[in-house]
Amino acid sequence: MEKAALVEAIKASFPELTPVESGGLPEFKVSAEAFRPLMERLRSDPSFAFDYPMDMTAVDWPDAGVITCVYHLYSLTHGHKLVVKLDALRSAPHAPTVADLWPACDWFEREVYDLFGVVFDRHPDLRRILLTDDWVGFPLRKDYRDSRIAGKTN
Amino acid sequence: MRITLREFLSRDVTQQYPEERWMQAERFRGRVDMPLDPVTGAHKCTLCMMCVRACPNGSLEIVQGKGADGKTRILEKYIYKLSTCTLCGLCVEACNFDAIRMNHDYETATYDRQALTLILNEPAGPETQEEGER
Amino acid sequence: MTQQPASIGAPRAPQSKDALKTEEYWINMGPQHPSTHGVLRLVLRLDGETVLQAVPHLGYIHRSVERMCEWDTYPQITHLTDRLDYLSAMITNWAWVRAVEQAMNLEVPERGEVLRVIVAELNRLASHAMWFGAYCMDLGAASAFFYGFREREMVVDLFEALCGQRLTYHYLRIGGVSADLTPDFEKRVLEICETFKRALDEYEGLVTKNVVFRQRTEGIGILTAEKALGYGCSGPVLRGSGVKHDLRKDDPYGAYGRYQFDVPVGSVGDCMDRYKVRMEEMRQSVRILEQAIRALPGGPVIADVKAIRPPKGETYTRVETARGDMGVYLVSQGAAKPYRVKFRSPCFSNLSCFPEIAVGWKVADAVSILGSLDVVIPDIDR
Amino acid sequence: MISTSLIQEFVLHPGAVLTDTAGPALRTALAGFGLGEGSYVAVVGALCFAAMAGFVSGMAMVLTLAERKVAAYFQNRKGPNRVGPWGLFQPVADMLKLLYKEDTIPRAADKGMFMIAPYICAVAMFMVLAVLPFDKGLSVADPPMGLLYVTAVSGLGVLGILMGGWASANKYSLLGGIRSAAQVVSYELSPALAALSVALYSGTLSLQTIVERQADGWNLWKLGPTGWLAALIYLIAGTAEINRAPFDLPEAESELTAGYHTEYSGMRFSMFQLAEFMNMFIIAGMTVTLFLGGWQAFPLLKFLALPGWAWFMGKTVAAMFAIMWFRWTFPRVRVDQLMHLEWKILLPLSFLNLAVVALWVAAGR
Repeated sequence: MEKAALVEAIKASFPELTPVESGGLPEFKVSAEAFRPLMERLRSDPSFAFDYPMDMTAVDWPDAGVITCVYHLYSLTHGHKLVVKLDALRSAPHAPTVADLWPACDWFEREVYDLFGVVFDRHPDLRRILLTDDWVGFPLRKDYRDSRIAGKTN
Repeated sequence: MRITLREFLSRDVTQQYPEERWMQAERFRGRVDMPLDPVTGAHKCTLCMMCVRACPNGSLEIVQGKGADGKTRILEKYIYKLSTCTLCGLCVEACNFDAIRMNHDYETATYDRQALTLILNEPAGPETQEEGER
Repeated sequence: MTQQPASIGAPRAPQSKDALKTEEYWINMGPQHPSTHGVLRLVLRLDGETVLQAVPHLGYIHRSVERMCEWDTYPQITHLTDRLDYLSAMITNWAWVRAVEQAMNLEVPERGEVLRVIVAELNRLASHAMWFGAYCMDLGAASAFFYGFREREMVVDLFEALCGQRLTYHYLRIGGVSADLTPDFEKRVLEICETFKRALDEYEGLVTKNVVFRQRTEGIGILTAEKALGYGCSGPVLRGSGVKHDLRKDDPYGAYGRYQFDVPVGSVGDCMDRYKVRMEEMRQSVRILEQAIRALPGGPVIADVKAIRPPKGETYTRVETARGDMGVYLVSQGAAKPYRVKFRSPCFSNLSCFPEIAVGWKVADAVSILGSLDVVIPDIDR
Repeated sequence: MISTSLIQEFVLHPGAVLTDTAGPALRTALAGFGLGEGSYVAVVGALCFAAMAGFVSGMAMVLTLAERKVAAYFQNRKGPNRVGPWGLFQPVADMLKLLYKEDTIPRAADKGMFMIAPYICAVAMFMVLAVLPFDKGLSVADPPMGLLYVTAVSGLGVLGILMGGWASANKYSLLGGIRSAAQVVSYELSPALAALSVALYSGTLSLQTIVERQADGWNLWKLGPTGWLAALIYLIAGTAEINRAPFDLPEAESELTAGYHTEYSGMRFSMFQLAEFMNMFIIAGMTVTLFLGGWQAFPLLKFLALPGWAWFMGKTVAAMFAIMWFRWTFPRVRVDQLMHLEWKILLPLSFLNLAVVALWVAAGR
């Protein structure tokens, strides 16, 4: 259904959520407590039917001291997309897992853990997926420095 | 079975490499190379550094020197590191003076790494092909 | 070998008391293995020949392209995307270029859009021809590999004439394409279409109707529609399981709206369905190419855009590559370089369903299933 | 004493010349030295082994080149053409390479078995080759129960493969070895039964007499449809017995890298290759002997008056081309499908075929 209708429908069942005003896809920033119930609702409720996890990644905001986990969801039946964002403190980044709702997120979350260091609670098999198990540091964080990278570092 | 027999009898499509050479297409992007301007006989590079900025892999470097009259800047060395170049062609696009181009040289393997760092602006330049036989 | 935690895996069949005492053992399929199409390491727990558990290890070719994007300016990143899914480099270029155009809502001239469609479909043909060869080689029919490559060679030669490279094309630019068509381009494309039609019939006869091939693919590695969606599979893998989802139709972009083509869909979701979907897709690509070549609009091929500096904000765009939908999540702070870029790789999710659907099958089937998923490893590791 | 007519006679009927003139001449020469019958047998044995070794190495070199050339033309490419004209010296180059290449033995390998394995394969192959009737009387030995001997000995080859697979201490080789054990053992049955139906029809087990009995027409036609079925079963099961595609599971490139001979290199690897190529020659030779009239001439082309062994070699080359043709057309079968094909399809068929032939023979043709 249309972006505005979707935003209204979600706000109806989750009044405390405030949609983020941006030109692109409908977006919600969610607190850690409200995250799981929202995701379960989005997954199971036939009016939303977000059955296809398009993408799940993270963005590091060092000056805001936070790592934002970004979930892009898509519903094949209705054809609408939704962005859900969850902030995790940079000092000890934690986020609830959704691997049980969408098996694809199992590997997405492992990649975010591997490159950003966000620990996903109750994740079935949280291990590094791309780097070697004994790798030190999280490369995609803005403050990651590695002497071996020749030339450019910023 | 019938089909493989038909293939067995049809002519083969392979090319005997060292003897039969593949004629590259006109726009083939081989190694970056700085030809001599047929009119003036010199290089067309004006040290505007556009190509150095456009290169995503930092494989271009320009060493500037003093001209005969001590003031004008002239091109001392146009260093091209083929080892880090990904042949993307952005430098040639960025150059407004058509000073560099990508020639048809694809056999650029060498035995030592130093030979991959080429100085493009020597008059002869490393076996640059003449303007005609591009 | 560290004991692998069994996230997904079947326990061994219960041993009856007087049965032959057998042990299970771990076997390393990769990173150097003829049928992993690259540096993918699959650790298999076998009981005899049956796979009880598969644990993929990725990252052998991880170059952190996403970090490199934070160092380069927007135009410079386009050539990086060639190296992601190198078999459909044109389409991965398009994914990146489309993201930046959407961020700057830049208008691409009509001829540029049509050229992109033509080049993307040609690339899909070449990629599926390569996959066909590799899949037959995985199953043992080595000569079909050469037939697949013979067809692919025609498309690659055409790309060389068009943009100068045979694999890492870097042909698309932000705002359009880098060069207009060569004079004999249309003739060669029609030639390719004819050859592919004849070649596809030949492949059908040689492989599809072959009893041994059907035995090795039918009913093997069943991926149900619900599981495929859950694992985020896309492209021929998802369509093989019966889900009619093709971005060129469901999330239309570029000039695809002008052309009639249908989306082949499998039924059961086994290797044969995925095989048939890809073969049918080749035919559809030929159909699109014929329609596109006959109605080539004139005009410029690239919008003249001076400073490429998307405003502050973020976009998420998707494109249908030969292996599935490739998404680009672009976060920009208004600078000349992007703040954060995430490439959603189709092969990453297509492979994530492998540990579940490979359980219970023989080693030879694991090879067949992996081949039918058609994964490209640099696209997984990025 | 060696007149040109003798040589010309030797070319035309080598078998007869050997038994009538050369044999007695050798016996008298030995008697001259006071050596009895025992030494005569020893000398003949040595000579035969030398002849066979020469033939085998020559044939192996030709076959390696032929296999690669035929494979290449099936795949629209040229095959080896760099070493010598049309790649003729390629086998020599391969041989030299294999001779000079270092014979690596994996550290964890079971040394004894690792070293013996390839030679067992080669020995098995030599033993079967001894019985093949190249021409009338031209086979090293012609035991009265030749067919039984062939079926029994060809099972020996699998020992070498199994030992090779087990000894190289590599999981993939082990898998390859075990697979080949299951495959060769189970694919002994149907070719034996198919050959039995031929033996039943021609009334003897000795290969030479089987071929002689086909003078008035090949078994393929004389046996009618059962002949066709038996020939087909023999060829299919034979290809499986020598681990060649589409049943090449023991050395499946795309699954087990190179199966049982992954860890082998140098001389030992060439032994395995030698055994594999000669096995192909043997299966082709046996099919020709049993069904296509061995060294009998084509009934229609009798006027060509070619020597017997030329007919035999010609037909065997054709049969080998068919075996190679299988390889480059069909994908590989899976292990359980392989077993299913043998036990549930080929075996019942060959039993049925045998029964029909038995009834037909009993009813007196």
